[in-house]
Parts: sequence; structure tokens; C-alpha cells
Amino acid sequence: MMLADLLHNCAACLSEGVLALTIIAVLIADMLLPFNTSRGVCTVLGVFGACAALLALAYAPPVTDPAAPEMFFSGVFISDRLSLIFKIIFYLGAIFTLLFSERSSELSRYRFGEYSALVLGAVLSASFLASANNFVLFLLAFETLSLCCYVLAAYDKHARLPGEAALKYLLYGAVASSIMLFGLSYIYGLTQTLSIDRSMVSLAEQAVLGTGTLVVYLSMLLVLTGIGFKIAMFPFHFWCPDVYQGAPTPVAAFLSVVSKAAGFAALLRLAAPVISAPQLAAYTSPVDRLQAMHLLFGLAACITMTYGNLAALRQTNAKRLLAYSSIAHAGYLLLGLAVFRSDAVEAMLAYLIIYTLMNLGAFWVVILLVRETGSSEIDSFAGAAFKSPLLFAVLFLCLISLTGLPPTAGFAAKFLLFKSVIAAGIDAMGGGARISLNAAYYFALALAGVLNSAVSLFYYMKFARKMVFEKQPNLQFACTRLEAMYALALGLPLLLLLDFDPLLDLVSGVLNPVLPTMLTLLK
Amino acid sequence: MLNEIELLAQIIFLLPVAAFTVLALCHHRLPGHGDLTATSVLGTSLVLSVAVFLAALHAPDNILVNISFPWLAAGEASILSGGILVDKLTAVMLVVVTLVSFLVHLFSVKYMEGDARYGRYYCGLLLFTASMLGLVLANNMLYLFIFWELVGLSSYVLIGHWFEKKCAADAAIKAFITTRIGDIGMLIGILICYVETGSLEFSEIFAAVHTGVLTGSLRTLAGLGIFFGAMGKSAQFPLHVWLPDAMEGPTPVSALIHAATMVAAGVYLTGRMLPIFDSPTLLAIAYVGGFTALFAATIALVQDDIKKVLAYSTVSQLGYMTLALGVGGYAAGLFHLTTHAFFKAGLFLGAGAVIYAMHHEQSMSKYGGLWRKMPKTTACYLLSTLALIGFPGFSGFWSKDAILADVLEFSLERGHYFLPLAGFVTVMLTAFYMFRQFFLTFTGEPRSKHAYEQAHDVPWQMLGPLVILAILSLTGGGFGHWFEEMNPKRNALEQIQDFARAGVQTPLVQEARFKSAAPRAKDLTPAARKTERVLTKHAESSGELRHFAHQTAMILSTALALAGMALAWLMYFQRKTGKVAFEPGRLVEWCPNIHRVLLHKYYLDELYRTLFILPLRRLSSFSALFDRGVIDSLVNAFGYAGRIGALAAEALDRLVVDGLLVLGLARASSACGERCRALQTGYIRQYLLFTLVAVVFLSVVLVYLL
Amino acid sequence: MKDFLQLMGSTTATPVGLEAYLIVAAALFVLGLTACIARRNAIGILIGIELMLNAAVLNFMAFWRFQGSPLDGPAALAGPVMGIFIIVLAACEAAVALAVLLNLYFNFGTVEVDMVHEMKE
Amino acid sequence: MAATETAGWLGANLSFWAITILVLVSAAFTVYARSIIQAAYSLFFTLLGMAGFYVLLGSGFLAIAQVIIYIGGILVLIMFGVLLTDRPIAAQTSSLKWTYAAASLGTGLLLVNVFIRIILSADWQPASALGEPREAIAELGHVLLGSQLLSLELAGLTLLLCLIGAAYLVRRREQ
Amino acid sequence: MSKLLLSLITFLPLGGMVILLCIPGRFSAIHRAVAVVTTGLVFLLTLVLAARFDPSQITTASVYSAYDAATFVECAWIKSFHIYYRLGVDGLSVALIVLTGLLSFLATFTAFSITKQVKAFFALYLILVTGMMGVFTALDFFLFYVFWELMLLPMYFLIGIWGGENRAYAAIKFFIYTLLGSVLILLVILAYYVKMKSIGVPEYAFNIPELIARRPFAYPGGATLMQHLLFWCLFIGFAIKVPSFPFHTWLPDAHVEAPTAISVILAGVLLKMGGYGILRLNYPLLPEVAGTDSVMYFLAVLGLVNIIYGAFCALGQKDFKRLVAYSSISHMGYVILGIAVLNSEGVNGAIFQMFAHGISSAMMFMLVGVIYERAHHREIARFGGLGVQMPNYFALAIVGFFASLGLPAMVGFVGEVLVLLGSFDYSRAITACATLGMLLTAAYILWTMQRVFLGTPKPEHQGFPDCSAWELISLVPLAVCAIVFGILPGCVLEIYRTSSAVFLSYF
Repeated sequence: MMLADLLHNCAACLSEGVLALTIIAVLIADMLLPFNTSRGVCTVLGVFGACAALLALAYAPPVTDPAAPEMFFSGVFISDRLSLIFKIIFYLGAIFTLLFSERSSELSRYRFGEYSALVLGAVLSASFLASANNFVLFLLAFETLSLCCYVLAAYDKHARLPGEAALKYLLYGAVASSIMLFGLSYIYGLTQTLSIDRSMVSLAEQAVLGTGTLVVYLSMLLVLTGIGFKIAMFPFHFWCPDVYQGAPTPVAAFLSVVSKAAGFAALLRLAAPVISAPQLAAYTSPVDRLQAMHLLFGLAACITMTYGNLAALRQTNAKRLLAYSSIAHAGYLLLGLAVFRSDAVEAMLAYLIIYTLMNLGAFWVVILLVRETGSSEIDSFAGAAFKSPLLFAVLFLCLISLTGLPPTAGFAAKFLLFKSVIAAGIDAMGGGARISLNAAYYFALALAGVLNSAVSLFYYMKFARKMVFEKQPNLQFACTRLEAMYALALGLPLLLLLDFDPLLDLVSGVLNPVLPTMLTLLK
Repeated sequence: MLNEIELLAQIIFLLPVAAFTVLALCHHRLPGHGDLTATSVLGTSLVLSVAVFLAALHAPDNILVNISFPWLAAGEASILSGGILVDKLTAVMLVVVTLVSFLVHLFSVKYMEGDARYGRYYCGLLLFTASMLGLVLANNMLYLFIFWELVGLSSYVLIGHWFEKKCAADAAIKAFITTRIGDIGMLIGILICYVETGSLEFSEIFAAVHTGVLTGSLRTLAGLGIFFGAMGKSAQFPLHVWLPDAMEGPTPVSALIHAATMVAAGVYLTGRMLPIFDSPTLLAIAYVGGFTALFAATIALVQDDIKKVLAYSTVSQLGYMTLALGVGGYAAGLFHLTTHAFFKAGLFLGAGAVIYAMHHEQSMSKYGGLWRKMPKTTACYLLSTLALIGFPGFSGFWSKDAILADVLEFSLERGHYFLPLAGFVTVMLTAFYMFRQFFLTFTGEPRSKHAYEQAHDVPWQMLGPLVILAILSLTGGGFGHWFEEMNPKRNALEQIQDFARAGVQTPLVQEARFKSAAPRAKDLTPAARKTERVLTKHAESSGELRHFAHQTAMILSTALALAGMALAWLMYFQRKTGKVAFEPGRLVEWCPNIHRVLLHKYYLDELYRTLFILPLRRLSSFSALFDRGVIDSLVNAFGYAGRIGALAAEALDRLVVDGLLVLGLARASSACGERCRALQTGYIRQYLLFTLVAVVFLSVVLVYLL
Repeated sequence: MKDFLQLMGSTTATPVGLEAYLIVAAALFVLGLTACIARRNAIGILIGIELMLNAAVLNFMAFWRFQGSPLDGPAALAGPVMGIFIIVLAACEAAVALAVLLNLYFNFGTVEVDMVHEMKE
Repeated sequence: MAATETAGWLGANLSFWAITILVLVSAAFTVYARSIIQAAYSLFFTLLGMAGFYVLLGSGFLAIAQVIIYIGGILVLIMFGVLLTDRPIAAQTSSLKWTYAAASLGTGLLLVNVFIRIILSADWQPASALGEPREAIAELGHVLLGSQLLSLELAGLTLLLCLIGAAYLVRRREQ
Repeated sequence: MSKLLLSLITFLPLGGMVILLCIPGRFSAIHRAVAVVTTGLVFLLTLVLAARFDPSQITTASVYSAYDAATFVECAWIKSFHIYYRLGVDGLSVALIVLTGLLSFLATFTAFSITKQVKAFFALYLILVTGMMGVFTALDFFLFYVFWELMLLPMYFLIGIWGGENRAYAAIKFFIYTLLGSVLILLVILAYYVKMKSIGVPEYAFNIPELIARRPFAYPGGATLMQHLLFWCLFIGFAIKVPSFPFHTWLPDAHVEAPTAISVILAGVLLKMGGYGILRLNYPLLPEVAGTDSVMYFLAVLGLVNIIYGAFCALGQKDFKRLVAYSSISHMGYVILGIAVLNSEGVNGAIFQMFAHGISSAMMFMLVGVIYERAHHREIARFGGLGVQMPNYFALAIVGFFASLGLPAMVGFVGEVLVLLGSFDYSRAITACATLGMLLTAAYILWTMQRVFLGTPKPEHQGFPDCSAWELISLVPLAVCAIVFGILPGCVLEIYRTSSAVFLSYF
């Protein structure tokens, strides 16, 4: 491999390189600095690194043709719209996680070098996952992400609950990823390649043609186990509430945003070649031939969101509640895969971006509440709204956004997602007046989605209600201006993004004026 | 000339309205809370009404004014209009209403003096009068209905004037609700008319009846509906129950209600709408009237409260009027309405004077010998009583005789002998109970010494109206000719058609008549057609029949009235010895059951209570409970279903039937949420096991089922 | 049965085929899965995971040996490469797992997973 | 020629059978052994057997890596883990719970059945030539530093992070 | 100016809210003043709108001619989905906007008795006003939905923070119920978007006038299953707001717990949105379904059930406010009945009934609020004789109650009688039953009046003062409206008569 070639390739993963360097820098800084200073320095370094990585994305090779993304490192590394969006999500998640962690009471006793390194490492591996086009890299990235997260979950190592959370997370995760690995081995056997795009297209072809169907489905099932664990999809979600509750709150926020998004990145990495494959278009109506896929994801979506929402109804612990809420959101997102079309993928990406903002916002307020009240039980938050109206306003905004109500971006997200489901239904009717079975299926999915979002309102509002409708006179609550700024930084976009135009431009590959301007500024 | 009448009519109506508005807003700033304002306004209206009446008297046409103005565009084509109709009937009614109302206003100045809500009382009176004037001036059913309801509202306000008393408040509600029951029928009648004819104006409805647009069972239904409304207002059996209770209001109000406004409205409506009633309806009207007359008279026999007796007598007299209208005695019925207004107002105001004198004591068993203390009142009262029982020469005699003659004639022609029988029996009963009342009140020895000592004759504000009314009771029979002129033909059928012809002077209808020459009475029932044949056959003998009926009725009714008087004299007139010729107590002992039933007014109130009011209340509290309870039971059911996974069909049924009740779903989903949470045991190995089971399950499905 | 034996190479006529390795790997995988559920000791579960990882490597190797990676070119060496990385990952996983377990042992005094269930509904 | 080939097959088949028995029996023992330390010992044989399979499948390098890393590293780590976390012998109870064991055995058997069915039903496409061992260490090096360069780098980072994380977790004193 | 008018009406309250937020929390008098001035200005603007509005230019001639051209505003908002900021009014909206302006202005005075968190209250209140105005002005489906939901959020807090004992429950019940309805509406919006896109006119995907004109789901040969689905999704969404049996159970709770001012808005305006939605979207978008015989009959019966069931429930209530709440259900039944029969009397009547109910129910709730301020309970049985104690209050109550009862010459009568005229044409049986509702209404209204006002005064009510000046300010205008519009209903009806003719032309 020539040097120039190597450099060209390295440019593609510039942001990952920046992160790797940051990890080293953080570790060195932590080694050199005393405890008190190292905290701030590591955080700042980490945030800067993540910001730099975010900016470095602008240097990523531009996507000229979404249908044929550019490959690097002999086809192992892929750089396309999908990976770009996911990387933005990951880096944003990392930035806010680090900022939150520094303010969290649960992590104040510990050094931050390892923490920053692990967060950045997790993000780094997640971004490799989003770009992986080879099962080797895919597996490594997947596992590295998991391993970092296991340690992060146990980072509050002197407490009991984080230990328990880490144990459950680790055992469940290791078993799930082993199962996935076994499934990957079958996929390799079926398609004789480790290259993901070729492999998945070939697999889909086999599914469509009906050759080796059982193994095809079994391998998919096994792979889905591992990914399902990451995105907390029913029935692989069991770890989720316990881990969110036990882990330090910023880590839970990280898991709910970055780790879940990484799971979806993995899923979409596998699914995207199939969705956009020109080979499959040759078969008559491939969508119909992949019935099992639609059915599987549709059912999974329905069950997952319903389970998450129903189980959340009676939660009294804020972190557990958010855990179930994140399960439910995984369900909504899976609707996009039930549709299995490119507009649905775009909707999923938009949804994920917005979900990142709103979930981080909600977690941020919870982090502060936990810090001030010393408990994550919702009851202990009573009356907090009047102590800090701004924070409450942001929390409320995030909660209604999570519910999917206008005038917040959460509505735009659900709007786009349900739109893609309904579009699939209407297209299945083929311009006729009869509602075919397929169409009815999609309509039912959409209905399940909206009804679920109505149900979810109940527990989100339970959260808000406690804070605003009840009084607790001796509650002390103080947050600094900076902390309020974080909240605003997450809350305001939620209002602004109701106009989802820029978001849609971002995900659908039409570069909006902001990005080129940013690019020229940087270059 | 006509324009002037239109203007006059408007002024007659608007004067009380304006006075009402002024009084409602600032009666406490006016001298005497506006009593004299109200009275003088009514006086003016009276004068103007008399002017209209005189104009009508000399008018060649029946209809003087019939103008419409758009009020509300109901649909694209149909516009609900308001309008004024002045015909001879209206003219009479205007005079009656304004006269009685004026006298009542005058009377109240003294009677209500010192009342806590004196100004408000006058507001009520003015509203009452204004609504009644609006009612008689309306040229369409919608306006009639509007004022009809306003009459109801005013009666509610006035009957409940002393609302601190529970019985007064109850009576007010009873009056409103009972009449509203009738109003529903009326509304349905109106709806039928509107839907069938596209208009609510009387003239167009009558034209539609005439041209056969509104016909058959719909016409019957409309007629019955409208008459049902009249039954409510005019207190016809079985909707009469409110009227005696309405005595809880101030006595002048009773006078107003009984003489000129509320109850008259029903009879007026029946008279006004007569053309749309077909013969079955008319027969029903006649029977209702006849039965009510008899029925109420029997109750009146045993009442002790001076006003209650008068109340039942009103019901009975209204029965007469309805009976008359039912047999086609248009002129007789409305004539009786007028004369009755005079003498019944006189009686009530007289009773008011007595009550005033006796310091609001109403029980006749506490009265006695009052003529010595208040001779003028007694004289007036006697005159009115004589008028009521139909003593020859008095106004009531003429009108009642006209009714009885019509009924007799009807019956001679067509059977239905119950009707004249009821009429004549009631004559005797009326005479009996009225003189019973008179004797108990004014003659004999005072039974309550204390009250008697303090009794005194009444001041001029009260006496004046009494005198005027007494004079009218005596002379009111002179109007009879005028009513006869108003409808010269006496045969029921002819009369109806004649009225329709007179009423429909719009070009449209005339044109229609010329064009189609609709077969006469094409919508008549076979019975009516038969009658018609009989009538034409006996055309020459018809006059003879009438003459015979008239004579018979006159003689018979006079005899019966005298008999009734004599009976009352026997039983209630205390001679010097303080004894009566025939102790009424003996009669009671003789048939105690009948007495008890009469005393309890045939237990109708109790019956209604058990039949309607209690079930209604129970139903409503049940619905209220249902509304809260069903949700809870649903919730339980849902929870149960969620818990044991009850039969899917049942669950589906519940889902379909009640599933969208959020709370039910919420509790159910919460219960399901609990089930979901039960999986979350906290044991990592169980989590792994669940996952393994899921994977195995899916792969087994894959292998063995797909 | 005869087919099965033939498949497993018990007859001398044919060499041991792909399916034989696959079945062994599957058995190993299932055994590992079983261990994860049956063992109460967290380390036992860890051992089960190692078995599953080995089963996966065996699959990769068998597929590579019998089918190759024609689409990735002759030099792709999918089996050994995958195997090496899986072994590396297994090592990492074991290290982290043992650290977590030791931490757990400090806090709870046990690594019996059934004793650790403070968080539940 | 044919005879030697047959002999080669026979030898390969025999060694396959031997290793299979070794691996499965020791693995079963690993799963169902009463004490965890016995399970760990038994795992040694399984891992060794796996190395044998790798040799049979033509990758000596992987076999060596298996022995060095798995047996020499991971297994020893596990042993340490067992020893570090073991209670005194008296307090030690069976690490197996028979209900779970039975349940897992049942589902396990079912699952094996499923797997076998699926594997047999599949239409695998073995390459026509079962040739000589294709692996060469140099080639492997090329692959690792060529197409899989990124994976290799990431693996290094993974090791680093895991070591840092693990060290952090077991370090008892802060600062 | 006229182009700005609708935007001003809609967003002026939001501006007021911003000013309000800038004023420190301790100046509650200034907060009140700001709220009064803002809502007052909005009311004036609505009057300007009504004055400028010319109903005669509303025709069926073209897609947009059904809306007031002078105030029609359209500019792009979310371009990729062709979502526009599109405001426009027709007669129906104008009538309801004026009503909203009036009630939100008057309810501000009612809210003066609130002392807790005054700033927050009025800030949320002003957001609510914006939401309500937005719903009535929006002609873009997406924008409509945004306003529709925007209304919910402040409402939740207004009930939840300033409500009665059980406020949290009532607030969440209200919120979830209405959300459940609105998500169904969302599904329909999406379906229309997708369909318009697939038939090649995505630029009109959220354009309500175009959607009505184009009817993308229409196929020859009657209503399809798809249309039925869409229709019922919309209908349930709006019926929850109306509220119609069996989706009505949020209403009593919400009303009982809400503070008076909010009950006024809730009953006076929010319930109208259900009817408005049905008239603006549900029926015009899917006339094929609405005109189906069975659907018409079903909805007419549903209206009837509302009338009777609501009245029965009201009759059985022990709580004054709950009774008024159930009376709302009963009255709104006429709206459903009137719309269902699809003739001009019915539709005109239904709209008038909405207007009338806005006035009478608002007044009733204010009346209940007045007495609750003094007695701190609402148990009807514990009142009695208040007519003696508070004569002015009694007088106003008579107006309010009889207006609600549907007494002729009062505002409640016109709507009812028009609806009955319309429905009688459609089905005699249903109408005959509906007239029973009038009787029941009379029964519960009078019975309540008797228990509250009539009878001997009770000693515990001795100290009750008559209505205060603020209370009179809010009550008297409504009383005047109740009478004036009862006598001259034409001045309301003329505003929307052409619009309802346009509405009927869709069928």
C-alpha cells in the first residue's frame, strides 16, 4: 500500500484518528496531573477531542453518490451518509456525556482519565461500527464498544449497584455477542465473504430465492440477538432497566444514546446494502419477497414499544423510567426497519438525531436532580419545578418531545417515521381503493405507534407532574448558570427542529447550506 | 288604517317590553319600585288595545294586519320569519290581556305592598303580560312558541315569587316542567308543520292544510302535538296538576294566570290552530275538554282552600272551552274564554281581597260571615260567582249556554253522549261548589274570631278592579254577538273551512285555489264525510236542530245551576240558628272513600310521583353512577383480563364496546405493565434463560413451523 | 443414520465433511449456552461464553477450509484472521470480566450471580 | 495414490473423531462439573482439542495462538479469577442448580436438534478442491497489515482500553 | 394590515406572554393587567376581523373562494414537505374566533381571584389563547395539528397546578384523552400527505382547501374502506374533544378540577374545536363517508345519545360544576346531531349551538365559580336560598341558566330549534327522542336552581357578598350576549351562513 494511498485512506477516518490521539492525550494528562486538576483537564481534553472529531467529519470525503459510497482500506471502511449521521450522533453524545459526567455527583470521587478514555474509546469503536464494511472490523468495533461500556457501567466502583449493573450488563452482553458471532459465522458460511455489503446482498438474494432459507433466517436471528441486546429490543432488553438504574446516571445517558445508536448503526449497516441493492430490484417486488423481514421487525417493533411503555407506567425510579422509555423508543425506531425502505431509513436517522437531543436533555436534568436530592426516585423530585423553572421547562420540553408532541422536534421525528410507515401502506395499496393485507399491516403498525405514543404520555407526565404539582418545602436546589446553559443547548434545538427541513437535508444527503459553509470555513 | 293598526299593535307589545327592561335594570331607582310606571304603561296599552278592538269591530275583513319580517335564515331556502297578525281574535285577546293585566297591576299596588321583592314582582308581571301580548300577536308558530315559552318562564318567576317557601319553589318548577311536557308535543307539531309545509306562518300552514299538503296521519299527529302543548298550558287532564299548585304564587298573579295569560294561551292556541285539527283530533280535544271539566269540578267540591277551589274551577272552565273548540264551537269557546277572563279575574282578585283582609289566611274553614266586614267585596264576588255558574243574564250564562248548545247539537248529530252529559253535570257541580265557597266565606258565623275581628274592607286600588270586573261579569255577555259575527256559520266543518279561507288571503293560496280547485274536504275521514252527507241531507232541518239544542241547553243549564245553588244553600248556608239544613259531614260519612279520593285529587300527584318523577331521579342517579362506575368496573375487568389472559373474544368485545375509555385502557395497560415488569426479576440467569427461550422458540418456529 | 455416519466420515469412503465440523461447533455452542444458564458462578458463565466463542471460531475455520472466500480474493484468509481476532477479543473480554467480577466480589463478597439482585422490579 | 489418499482421509477422520470426543466430553464436563475449579480444568482439554481442530483445518498459526493466548492467557486468568473469588472450601456449594441444569439441558438438546436439522437442510457449497493448507504466516501478515490494518489497530486500542479499564476496576485506592 | 390581522390575532397573546415573562414575579397586579390588555386587544382585533369580514363573498366558485381573501396568508414554512404557514378564515372560523376573543378576555377577569403563581398562570393562559386562535385560523393541516396540540400543553398545567383536589388526575386524564384523539388525527394527516405525494401533487399535501377540493382518496362507487378508516380516525379525534359519548369522561373531571377561568375556556372554546374540526376537516375531506346513510344515522343517534345521556347524568349530579359539565355534554349532542343530518337547518343550527353553548356554558361556569369563591364547596345540596342572599347573582343566574335551558329569546333556543328542524326532516323518531332532552334539560336546570337559589336562606351563607365588580364585568357581557343573540340570532348566523352553504355543497 502506497503512502499516498494510505494517507488518502487515513483521511477518511480522520475523526477516528483524532479520537484515538485524544485518548492517548487524556491518559497521559491523567498520569501527569494531580487528582483535582486532572478532572477538569481530562474533561476539557475529551470534549475538545470529540469536538475536533466532529469538525474532522467535515474533512471526510464528500458523498457524491449515495448509492455507491466510497470504500477505504480495501473495502473495510465505508464512508457514507449513514456513517456520517451516526458519527455526529456519537460525538454529540460523547461531548455531552463528558460535560454531564464532570457535574455528576456519582462520579466525583474518581479519576477522570480512564473515564474520558473509555468514553472516547466507546465512541471511537461506535464510529468504526458505523463505518465497518467488514465483519472483522464490525465484530471488533462492536465488542470494543461493549467492553468500554461494561467498565463505564461499573465506574462508580465503590458502590454496590454499579457493580451489579456491570455484572448483568457484562454477562448478558457477552452471551448476546457470542450468539451474534455464531450467527455471523453462518452468514460467512452462506455467503463466503466477510465483506458486509456483498454478504448481506447475497444473503438477501438467498432469502428471496429460497435457497438455504432456514440457515439464512437462523443466522439473521442469531445476529439480531446481539444487535437486539445493544438496542434493547424485546426480548433482549432485560438488562436495560437494571443497568440504567445501577450505572452512574451520565453513563446511563451514554448508553441510552450512543450505545443504542451504535446498535442501530450496526443494524442499518447490515440492512442498508439490502435496501439499496440494485440486484434485488431485479426480482419482482423484493419488498414482498422479504415478507419475513417486515413481519419480524414489525412485530419486534410493536412488542418492544408496547412493552417499554407499559412497563414504564408504574415506574417510580427516574432512571428506570428512562430505561423503559429508551426501550420504547427502540421500538419506534424499529418501525423504520419494518418498512425497510430508504425513506424509512432517513426517518430513522432523523429520529435518532432528535432522540439524542431529547434523551440527553432529560438525562441531564435527572443528573442534576439526582445530585441535588441524592436519590433517583421520582418522589424525591417533588416541587423541584419551582426551584428552577428553566430546568423544569427544558425537562418538560424533552419529555413532550419524547412523547412526540408539537411544537417540539420529537413530533417532527415521529411525524417522519410514521409518515414512512403510512407511505408503505399506501404504496402497498398500489393506487387502488382496496386495502390489501400488506397495507393493513402497515396501517396497524402506524396505529400501534401513535397509540403507544399516547400511552407514553402518561408516564412522562407522571414525571413532570411530580415536580410541578406537588410541594416539598425543604428541597434545596441549585444549579449554576453553566449547567442551565447545557440544558438550554439541548432544549432549544428541540423547539427549533420542529422545522425539520435542515434535518431532512442532512439525512437525505442533500447538503444544506450550513454544512458547505462550515466546510469552507474549516478548509 | 292598516298601517296604523300595525303600529298600534307594535306599541301595545313594545310598551310593556320597554317597561320591563327599564324595571329590570333599575327598578330600585324608580319611585315605588316602578309600580306606577308599570301600571300606567299597561293602562296605555289597554287604551290602545281598545282602539285596535274598535277598529277590528268595524273592519270588513277578519284579518287586519298580517306582516312578516325575516328573523333567521334557517337554511338556504327557508327563512324563519317573525311577524304580526292582527285579526278579530287577536283584537279581543289584546283587550282581555291588557285589561286583566292592568287591573292586576293596579290591584297589586296595595296587595303586594311591602314585599321584599316588590320591584321584581312588577318586572315579572310586565314580562308575563308582554309575553302574552307577543303570543297573541304572533303570526307564525315559531314566534308563538317563543312567547309561549316566555309565558312559561314568567309564570315560573311569578309563581315562585316567594321562593323562600319550599312549596312555592316546588310549584314553580312543577308549573314549568308540566307545561314543558306539553311543549314537547307542541314542538313536534311545529316541526311537522315546518318540515311538511316549509313555513311556520299560520296562513301558509292553513293553506297547506287546505291544499292537502299537510294531510293524513301527519296532520293528525301535528294537531295532537299542538293540542298537547295547549293541554299543558291550559291545564287539561292529565297535565292539569300544576295549576292548583300554582296558587302558591301571590293571588294577583293567580288572577293573571287564570284569567288572561297562561291558561288562556292554551285555549287561544287551540282556537288559533283550529283549522289544522282534523276530525279525530277534534274529537280527542272534545273528550279531553269534557272530561277535564267534569273531573276538575268534582275535585273542587271538597277543597278547603279558597284559591284551590277557584283553581279547580278554572281547570273545569278551561275544560269547557276546550270541549267547545273540540265540537267546533269556535265562537262559543273563545267567547267563554273572554267572559271567563272577566269573572275569574274578579273572583281571584276578590279572593285576594279576602285573603288580604284576613291577613293571608286562605282556609275557608277559618272564614265565615265576612260580608258584614267587607260588603263591597262580597257584592263583587257574588256577581262574579253568578257569572261563573251561568246564572241567567250574566256573562257566563251566555257563553256557557253557547258551549252547551254547540255540544248538544254536536251530540245530537253524531252521538258521543258523554260530552253533553259531562257539560251539564258540570254546570250543577259548578253551581254547587261556587256557592259552597260563597256561603262558607261570606255568610254564617265567623269561624275564626280572631281573624274576623281584624278583617276590613279593602282600599280603592283593590276595590276598583273588583268593581270593574264585576260589572264586566255582568255585562260581558254582550260580546257574544261579536263572536258570532266573527264566525257566523256554526257547523263545525264549514266553520273550519271558512276560517281557513278567511285566514289565507295571501296571493299564493288564492292562486292555488283557482288553479287546482282542490276537492273539498279531501282529507276528511270517512266519518266526517258521512257527517257531511248527513248535514247536506238535513240542510233545511239544520236550523231547526240548532234552535232545539239552544233552547234545551238554556233551560237545562239554568235548571241545573239553580239546583246546584240550592244544594249548596242546603248544605252550607248557616241560618240564624247556626245550623245548616243538611250537614255535609253526613255525606262524608256516607261515602268516605269518594271524599278521600276527591280530597286527594284522585291521587294523581302521588301517581305521577311514583310513575315518573321517582324513576327519573333513580335513572339519573343511576346514569351518574354508571358514568363513574362503569369505568371502574371496566378497569377491573381489564385488569382481570390482563392478569389471567381471559378469553380473547371477551376481551375483544370489551375492547370494541368500551375499549376506548382511556382510564380503562390505562388501568389495563398498567396491569399489563405489571406483568411485563414481573419478567424483570433481577436475576441475570433468568434474563439469560428468557432470552434463550426466546431464541429457541423463534428457531423452533423457524424449523418446525415455517 | 447411514447418511449421518457417512457425513461424519465414519466410513472410509469419504473424508470428514463441512457438516461434521458444523455439527460439532453447534454442539459446542449449545453446551456453552447451557453453561451460561446452568452455572450460578459468574466464572462458570464466563467459561460458557468461552465455549461459545470457540464454537464460532470452529465454524469460521470450517467454512474457510471447505469453502474459502472466493469473493474476498484468494488471500483473504478469512478463517484464521477471524479466529485470531476472536481470540484477542476473548482475552479482552476475560480481562474485563474478571475485573468486574473482582469488583463485585469486593462489594458483595460473592460472585454467585443469584446473590446479586438488588435491582429488580 | 488412491490408497494413500484414503489413508490420509482415514487418518484425518480418525483424528477428527478423537478430537471431537475429547472436545465434547470435556466441554460437557465443563458445563456440568460440580465445582467451578473442575470446570476450569476441564476447559483446558476443550481448548486443547480446539487447537487440534484448527490443525486439522489447516491453520497451524491459529492453533498455536489458541494454545498460547487461550490456554496460556485466558485460562490462567480464569483460574486466577476462581482462586481470587473463592470462598473457603467449607462455604463452597455446588455451582450448579439442578433445576437450571435440567432446564438448560432440555432446551440445549432441543437447540442441538434444531441446529442439526438446519445445518443438514442447508445447501452448502464446498469448494471443489480440498487442497493443501492454504495458510502461510507471511500471507497472514500481509492480510493483517493490509486489508485488516484498521482491525488490527482497533484491536490494539481494544486491548489498551480493556487493560486500563480492568486495572481501574480492581484498583482499590483512588489518587 | 389585513394580511397581518390573522397572524396578529394568533400571536399577539404570545407576545403578551413574552412581556409578562420579563416582569418580575412579585408584581402580580401588572401581570394581571398585561393579561387583560393583551386579551382585550385580541378581542378588539377579532371584532375588527368580524367587522371587515364580508360573508357574501364566500362562494363555492373555487378552491379558495370559501375563505376570506382579504386576510388569507400563505408563506412557505417547511419546504421539503410543502408545509406552509397558511392562515385563513371563513364564516365559521370568524364566529368562533370572536367567541374565543370574547371568552378569553372575560375569563381573564375571572382569573383575578387566583393568587398562586400568577405570572405562570397568565403566561400559560396566553399560550393557550394562541393555541386556540391558531386552531381556528390555520388552513394548513400540519399547522393546524401543531396548534391543536399546543393547546394541550398549557391546559395540562392550568388544570394541574391551579385546579382542585384531584387536579393531577384530571389533568392527565384530559391530556391523555385528547392526545389519544389527536394521534389519530395525525395518522390521517400523514395518510393525506402520502397520498397527495403519490398522486403527484405533493405541493398541496397539507393544504386544507386543496385537500377538500381534490379528495385524493375518492374513488368512483361510494365510500371505500380506506375512507371509512380515515373518517373514523378523524371523527374519534374530534369527538373526544366535543366530547361525545363514550369519549366524554374526561370532561366532568377536567371541569370539576379546573379553576373557573379555565373551565370557562374549556367549555366555551375547547369543546367547540371538536365541532369545528368535524365541520372544517372531517366532513369536507370525506363527504362520501359522511353522506352514507348508515353513517348519518349512526351519528345522528350518537348525537341523540349525547343529548339524553348527558342530561340524565346531569340530573343525577350532586356537584354543581359536574352538573354543568354534563350539561355541556348534552348540549354538544345537538351539535353532533345537527351536523349528522347534513341539511342546512341542521348545520346552521349546530354552528349556532356551538356559539350559544360557548356563551351559556361559559356563563354557567362563571356562576359556579362565583359561588365556589364564597362557599369553597360545590355540593348542590348544601346550598339553598342564595336568591335572597345575592339578588344580583340570582338575576344573572336566571339569565345564564335559562339560556342554557334553551328558553326562547335566549341564545340557547335558536341552535336547538334549528337542529331539531333539521333533524326532523331527517328522522322523526330521533328528533322526537331529542325533544325529550329539552324536557330533561329543563328538569335539571330548574331543579338545580331550586336547590341553590330558592328556599329559605341558610345561616352559613349569611356573610356572602353579592357579585363583586370583577365578577360583574365578566358576567354581565355574557348575559347581554345571551339575550341579544337570542333575540337577534341573525347577526351571528349571517356571518357563517354562506360558509355553511359552502360546507353543504360538498355533499
